[in-house]
Amino acid sequence: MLYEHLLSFMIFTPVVGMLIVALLPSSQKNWVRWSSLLFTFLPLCLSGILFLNFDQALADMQFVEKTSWIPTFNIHYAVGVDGLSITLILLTTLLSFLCVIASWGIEAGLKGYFSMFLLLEAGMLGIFCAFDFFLFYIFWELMLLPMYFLIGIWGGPRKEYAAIKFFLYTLFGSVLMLVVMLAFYFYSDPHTFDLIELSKAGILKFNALDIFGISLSAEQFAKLLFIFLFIGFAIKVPIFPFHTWLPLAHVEAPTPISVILAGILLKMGAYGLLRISYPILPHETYWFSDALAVLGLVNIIYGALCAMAQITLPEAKGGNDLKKLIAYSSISHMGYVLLGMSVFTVEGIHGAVFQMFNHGTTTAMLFLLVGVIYDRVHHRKIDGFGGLGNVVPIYTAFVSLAFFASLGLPGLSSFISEILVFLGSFKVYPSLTIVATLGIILNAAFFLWALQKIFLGPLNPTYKSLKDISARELLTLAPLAILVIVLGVYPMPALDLMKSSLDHLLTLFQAL
Amino acid sequence: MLEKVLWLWLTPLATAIILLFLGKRLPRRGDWLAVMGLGLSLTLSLSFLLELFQTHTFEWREQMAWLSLSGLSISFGWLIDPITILMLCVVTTVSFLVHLYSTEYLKGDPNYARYFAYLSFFTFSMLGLVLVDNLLWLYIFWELVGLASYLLIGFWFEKKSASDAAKKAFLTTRIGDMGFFIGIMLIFYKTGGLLTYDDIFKFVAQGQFTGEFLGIPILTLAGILLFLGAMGKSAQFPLHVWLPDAMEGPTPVSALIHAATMVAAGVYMVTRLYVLFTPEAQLFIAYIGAFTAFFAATMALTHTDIKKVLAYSTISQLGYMMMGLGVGAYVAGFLHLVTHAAFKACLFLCSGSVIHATHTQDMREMGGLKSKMPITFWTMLIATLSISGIPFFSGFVSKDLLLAGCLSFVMEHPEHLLLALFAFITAGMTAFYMFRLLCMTFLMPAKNLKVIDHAHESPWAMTLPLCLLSGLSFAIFFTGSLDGAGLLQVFGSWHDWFNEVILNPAPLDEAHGNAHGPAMALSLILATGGILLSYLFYLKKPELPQRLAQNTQAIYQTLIHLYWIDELYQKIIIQPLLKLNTFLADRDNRWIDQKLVDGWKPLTTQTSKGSGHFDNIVIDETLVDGSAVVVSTSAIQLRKIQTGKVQQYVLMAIGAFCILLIAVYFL
Amino acid sequence: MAVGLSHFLMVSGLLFVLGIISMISRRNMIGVLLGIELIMNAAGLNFIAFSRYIAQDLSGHIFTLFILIIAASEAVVALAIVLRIYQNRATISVEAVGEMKC
Amino acid sequence: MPLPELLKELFSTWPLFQHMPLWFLSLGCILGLLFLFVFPFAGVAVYVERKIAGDIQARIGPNVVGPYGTLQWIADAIKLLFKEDIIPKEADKKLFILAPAVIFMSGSAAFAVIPFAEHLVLTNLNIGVFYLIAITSIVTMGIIVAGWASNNKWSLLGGLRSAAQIISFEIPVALCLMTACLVAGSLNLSEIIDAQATFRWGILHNPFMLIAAFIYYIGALAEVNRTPFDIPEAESELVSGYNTEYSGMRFAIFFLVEYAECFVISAIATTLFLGGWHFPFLDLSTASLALKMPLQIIFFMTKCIILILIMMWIRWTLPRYRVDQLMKLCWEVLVPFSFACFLGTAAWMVIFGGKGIPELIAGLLGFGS
Amino acid sequence: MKAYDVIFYLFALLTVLPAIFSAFHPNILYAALSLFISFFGVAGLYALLAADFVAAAQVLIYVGGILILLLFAVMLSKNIYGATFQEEKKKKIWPSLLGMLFLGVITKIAWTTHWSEALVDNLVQPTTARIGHQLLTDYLLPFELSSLLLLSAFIGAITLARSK
Repeated sequence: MLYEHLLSFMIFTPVVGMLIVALLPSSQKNWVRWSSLLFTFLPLCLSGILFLNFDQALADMQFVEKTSWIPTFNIHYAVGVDGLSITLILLTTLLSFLCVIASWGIEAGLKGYFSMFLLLEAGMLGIFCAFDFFLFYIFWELMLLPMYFLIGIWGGPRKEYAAIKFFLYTLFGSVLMLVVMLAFYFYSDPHTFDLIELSKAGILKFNALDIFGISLSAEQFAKLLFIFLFIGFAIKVPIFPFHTWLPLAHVEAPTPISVILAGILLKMGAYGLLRISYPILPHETYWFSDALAVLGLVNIIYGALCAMAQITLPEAKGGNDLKKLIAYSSISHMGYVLLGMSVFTVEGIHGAVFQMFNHGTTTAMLFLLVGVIYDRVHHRKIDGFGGLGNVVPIYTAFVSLAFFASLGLPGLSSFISEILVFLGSFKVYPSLTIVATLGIILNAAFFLWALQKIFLGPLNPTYKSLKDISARELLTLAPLAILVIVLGVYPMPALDLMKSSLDHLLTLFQAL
Repeated sequence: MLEKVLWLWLTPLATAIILLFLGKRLPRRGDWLAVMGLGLSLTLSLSFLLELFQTHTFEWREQMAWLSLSGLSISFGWLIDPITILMLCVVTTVSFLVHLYSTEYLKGDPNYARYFAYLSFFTFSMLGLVLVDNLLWLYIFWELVGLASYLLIGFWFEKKSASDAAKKAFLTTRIGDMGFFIGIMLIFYKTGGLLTYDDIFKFVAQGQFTGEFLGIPILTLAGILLFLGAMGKSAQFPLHVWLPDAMEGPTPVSALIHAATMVAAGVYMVTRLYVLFTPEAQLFIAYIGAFTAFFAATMALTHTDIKKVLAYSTISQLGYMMMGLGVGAYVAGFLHLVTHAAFKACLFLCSGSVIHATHTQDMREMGGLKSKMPITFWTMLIATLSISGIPFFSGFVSKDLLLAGCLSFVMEHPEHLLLALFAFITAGMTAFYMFRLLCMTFLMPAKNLKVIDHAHESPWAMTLPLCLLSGLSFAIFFTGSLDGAGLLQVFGSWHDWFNEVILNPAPLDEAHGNAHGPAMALSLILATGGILLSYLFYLKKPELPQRLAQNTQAIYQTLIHLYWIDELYQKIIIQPLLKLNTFLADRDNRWIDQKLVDGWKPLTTQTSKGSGHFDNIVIDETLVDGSAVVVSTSAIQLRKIQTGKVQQYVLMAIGAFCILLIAVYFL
Repeated sequence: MAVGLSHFLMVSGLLFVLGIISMISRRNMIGVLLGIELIMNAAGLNFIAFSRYIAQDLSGHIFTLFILIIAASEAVVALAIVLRIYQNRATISVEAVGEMKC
Repeated sequence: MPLPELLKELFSTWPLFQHMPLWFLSLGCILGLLFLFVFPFAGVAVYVERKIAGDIQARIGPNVVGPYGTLQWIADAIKLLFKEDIIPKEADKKLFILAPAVIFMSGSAAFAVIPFAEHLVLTNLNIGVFYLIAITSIVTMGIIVAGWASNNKWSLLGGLRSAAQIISFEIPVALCLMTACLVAGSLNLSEIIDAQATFRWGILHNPFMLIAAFIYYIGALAEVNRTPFDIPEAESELVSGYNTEYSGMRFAIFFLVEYAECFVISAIATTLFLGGWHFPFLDLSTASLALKMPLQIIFFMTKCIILILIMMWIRWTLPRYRVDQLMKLCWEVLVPFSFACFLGTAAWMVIFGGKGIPELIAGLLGFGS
Repeated sequence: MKAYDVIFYLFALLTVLPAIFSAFHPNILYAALSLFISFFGVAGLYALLAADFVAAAQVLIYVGGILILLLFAVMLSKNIYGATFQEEKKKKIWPSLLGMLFLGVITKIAWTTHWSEALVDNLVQPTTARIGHQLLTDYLLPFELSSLLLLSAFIGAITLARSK
């Protein structure tokens, strides 16, 4: 029972939790907190079971549950997990659990917050588990709604603007995705939404057609669909120039939500590309890969430069915000994912997927750490600190760890993924990769600079008696720190999980 | 064997971790732990050395799987051969002595335990760098060493200059590292996924490494790229700027990292990968090295900060080594690394001792310390003699060999005369500025009595390392004959051992032999000249330097401002970059976000406004509200029926029902 | 003329009409309720009669039972309302409670 | 076979009976039952009650008329019959007259289905139990109307109280009766008795039935307004409740119906819980009618009379409940318990396949069937 | 005229006459009490139509329950002391006319429609068990819903009637 429906249990436990939390009396704040914790801990345990029982040798979906849902349209409730998604599922459950701990201090609208949060977790898990396009789409939208409220209600000063921007952006993307979904359905024979079916050769056949008087050949139509799908996912990644919602949303969202945004939501775009565009439209993906690599490069460099500007740009011009810096660094780091994905080499794709996971852990740490300091001093101005190193040594240690992990220091997990991406992409785009390595320097530059501004140098006397990290905050950070170090030293536990599936994915492109 | 290596290697890591987490709770904050840990590593390294002496050859390797994907497997492996053993000894010896020295030097610092943790961590990384057998891991430890350097330079981070220096060090070396990394990728790509030294060497030896890029052979390109890493780490022009600033760190750190070990990593790397460097690449190395040597020496001439002078000297000496490697005299280059490690560490530690005593780094405030700090003076003198290349001291051995190599190379390729020119002038300048330092610190009459009064000799934990290191500055420990330097043959029965130590020593050809005599003579003359000149300038006629400076204001200012290189970098790299950042971020906000994305807003708002108007006027007000008006007027009439009396309703309902029934049944 | 369905229907129709008259013409709310009860009885009688004569099964019985149930609950609630109105206004005239008209 | 048909069959050879319509026979039976049984029974019961009251209160009781006062009840009846029939001036005359009639009607209608013996029943209704419940509830109507028509506030209050009480207690009583019907699997009283043949008495069927029997008895006491539930006619509070203004024959009818009702509830209890006319281990099914009927009548009446005597005993022993206590007892104790009994019995029927404890024991011991 | 017919007319009169009385008598109490008799008549008609269970239920619920409640309400909603139950006169002409019209229509329909009626005597058999069975099978949902209805009516009535 448990093993047969493991994924469903995992996806819907938070929903149950949401109902329970919603039914609790709102005056019992601790009940709400503890039950939310319980209902994020359960999926964590279930994902642990999943991890232990996952067969690394298999490339196909495992723990598959497939039942007919809307038979008229051949829609299934189909969930399963393979090497591509398992790391992200583990990341999701872990981060959700940690974020509940990090949300302990929230007082206003606690019940609503946690209900939304649990719904969000269900949506995220659903996205990573679903392999029916329709179900995927449902979860995609399901995740959107709580996120909108979480940013829009519990966010910072410009929360409404940020939330609406986030929502509209993503909705725009998902509308394009919807078009593609319908196209897949109607051009597949037999009509199906099943992603695995669709990826089989010969199922999907496009015809030439006219759209608004422009006649498209079948190939052009497929390319158009790819671009639609790409934009849908690119917004989530986010890929330049669809990235502008990100700094805003990250900055305005409350800490745990920034963590989820950066740690998991950004991965959905790349995941979607790998899950849907790659297997189903391999030719078009291959055709587009040059552009993808260039966009990856732009992301890397552009994100890093914009992040660095947060230190130089005065506050009045929208700079000087630590969270924004991290947000832009996320853009930069997602660029590595794109670069790795674009080359179809073993190293590249492993590096990309592993980078998704690593970015999840490191950026989560970063946002949590920003939250820690924000809770204490209620601002995030990079210039507003100074010399905290001796006042809050443990905090400093964690920030340093997170910063160094982000800038790709060897021995920490991001290094492995970045190096894999570079090794992979160098084979295909040597000169582009060389330019991309600039990103490493730029990353190092702004992270170290920020580190210096905040922790080094003479102590800002305002913060003479700043409290160091608390046990609860330590609890949220320590697991991530351990993951970052352990996977940095020995990455195989993570790479082994994804190996078979990614190799299988690559076979699609070997002929091209 | 593996156990031994692991003990040797991991003990510092273990002590680092223990000290980091528990340091504050251990007695004496755990410095003994670090020292003892290093002692263990030192003992083990020395045991390897002894074994090497006995067997004359040594080679041990071990590999284990680390990262394997389909078609890619990167292993982790150790390679121990004579070079490794020598490096291990250098690293552990200096590190041990520095640890010992630091127990006194850093006494009472609030972050004492953390300091030792960092130091041990550095040692661990450096040992790793030396031990590994593969390029990727070399890169990994390369970076970790950089991290340790960053942490240690910025150890006193409350000083803004220290944190600036740390950042600068990290970033500058990282620029070099990117070259290194690209080089690795190039090799990885060209060799089809090989990373282990041996595999790559084999691949190159088989001549499979082909291809050109912009007319340059790929191998050359790869060599130059790899050398870029060395340039960063070993502070070669133009990436040398970080090293003088790095003197902001505690002096023992400078001795360990920025004199003896980390900066020598570049030299080690070039030696280790010597096979990969094509003649063209070597020439590049030689030029960079020679120029750096000369260039740094000139800057050392005028500086008055005791540590900065030493730092420029280090850069200069490293340039020497690079030059040696570049001209083919890699034995000499590497030997110079070893000897330099000893005497430069000694010099730094001495300067540390002085700083510890006087609490200043400005030489102009010192003077007359000879009587106050005799041990420091004498050990420093020995080290200075050694660096100046005076016979019987270790520096003479290696430097002489280097110059000979250079000279023979120039004799063979006269078009590269510049190399020799740089090399020999630098030799003279080295002697001059080193003795200048010695004179200003110890011999000149005291200028600032306040500073001098409190000065006293340092405790044993500081002087013992000085003594040991100065002892190692004697030639005796390094003399083999190294080609009939007959004078030296009287020392030691350890004939030629150094030659054996180095992997496949290049046969000293005829030219080299021929060059040896002149080189030695020339360098001796230049060194003596330098010493005498400094004697003249600083002891005999102390007003001379002042006058000289005034007379050659342009040169003097250039030197004092270090050729305005920092300012130049600021102008041409950093400022534009920052401007670009700001511009981009601003545009990101104003153009992409507000124009490109939010720009859709007017369109949509106008459209929606239009449709809103339409909706409002045509549909809503006319159609919908119109029907509402119809309904409401009729309703006003009809509501009169609604009396609020239920019974009337029933009456009407039944009546209506009757009518309905009648209609259905009877009509 | 033998008694048949039509006779029962006539009885039921009479009951219904009387119920309607009672409902319309009474000023007392309880009187209105009495009328409603009469109407319900008429309906029940119809059901049983049809069930007996036409359907020949028990569905009519069951419907009548449900009518009884509905009548009971209606009476209970209606009387509670009446009592409450009486307590509040000291009258139970139907015409006294017309506030809900617009 | 109900009594009229039995009579017709028995006396089919008699010319008088041959052409007599069945309804005429039934009418005769009814009248016979009333005059030969109900009226005398009520009178005797009054005498017995007075005697018992005397015994309980350590006095002699009626002892003047006849030997040991045994003819007292006849004297009383004669007195009541000849007393002046007073109708209060302000009373609602029509209703004042109607009320006793209604009460009498429902009280006597209950006798229609009581099976005194196997064929000694006026009509063998399929829904006998249900009929009983329905018909006895009409008494309330009479009481209310009587209270109202008297135009006396005590009477009205008594009537209202009575109505409230009866309606309330109808629920546990009906539920307990349903419980018994559940066990027997029928609403027909004769069939219910058959189901309890010889030793399988309903009260012994399962523990819930035992409780149900007690609840029924208590509830029934309240329904007939007997002490300790005689609030509607509480003399000390309401003078005499709804019948204060009545006198003469009409008063006699109230009195009579009260005792008749006592008999009816005892008969119901006997029928549903105590095995009716059965006596343990005495199987009369094959005996001749002449032997069977007297014996069955004797068994049935004995059980009824014991129950009636218990009522009298209770009446003179226990004090009266207060109104709120009474309602509380009903809604908070009897109703939940009767529900529990109903569900418990249902569960028992499912679990033990409808077998009761006596049957189970018999099965274990290996006798009975 | 068969006994069946006689009984029918008897019960029909018993039903209709009190109903007329109830509809037109100005005294509400009399109206209620006459309704009592009318309900008995309906129960008799039910019995005549072989609906014994429903007949008993009719008596139990209407007479024993609803009517008594009505009487309660009548009594509780009048000033007990000295008030009359006489209503002010209200014109009953319109309702009566309407009623006559309606009755006419109904009569016309009842008599002119050709009912495919058939009186099957074998249906005269105990209905209780079958009703019970049907209630718990075919009509389970309405049955349960009706219990819900009763419960809510119960609670609603208590809430409404309880004095604040």
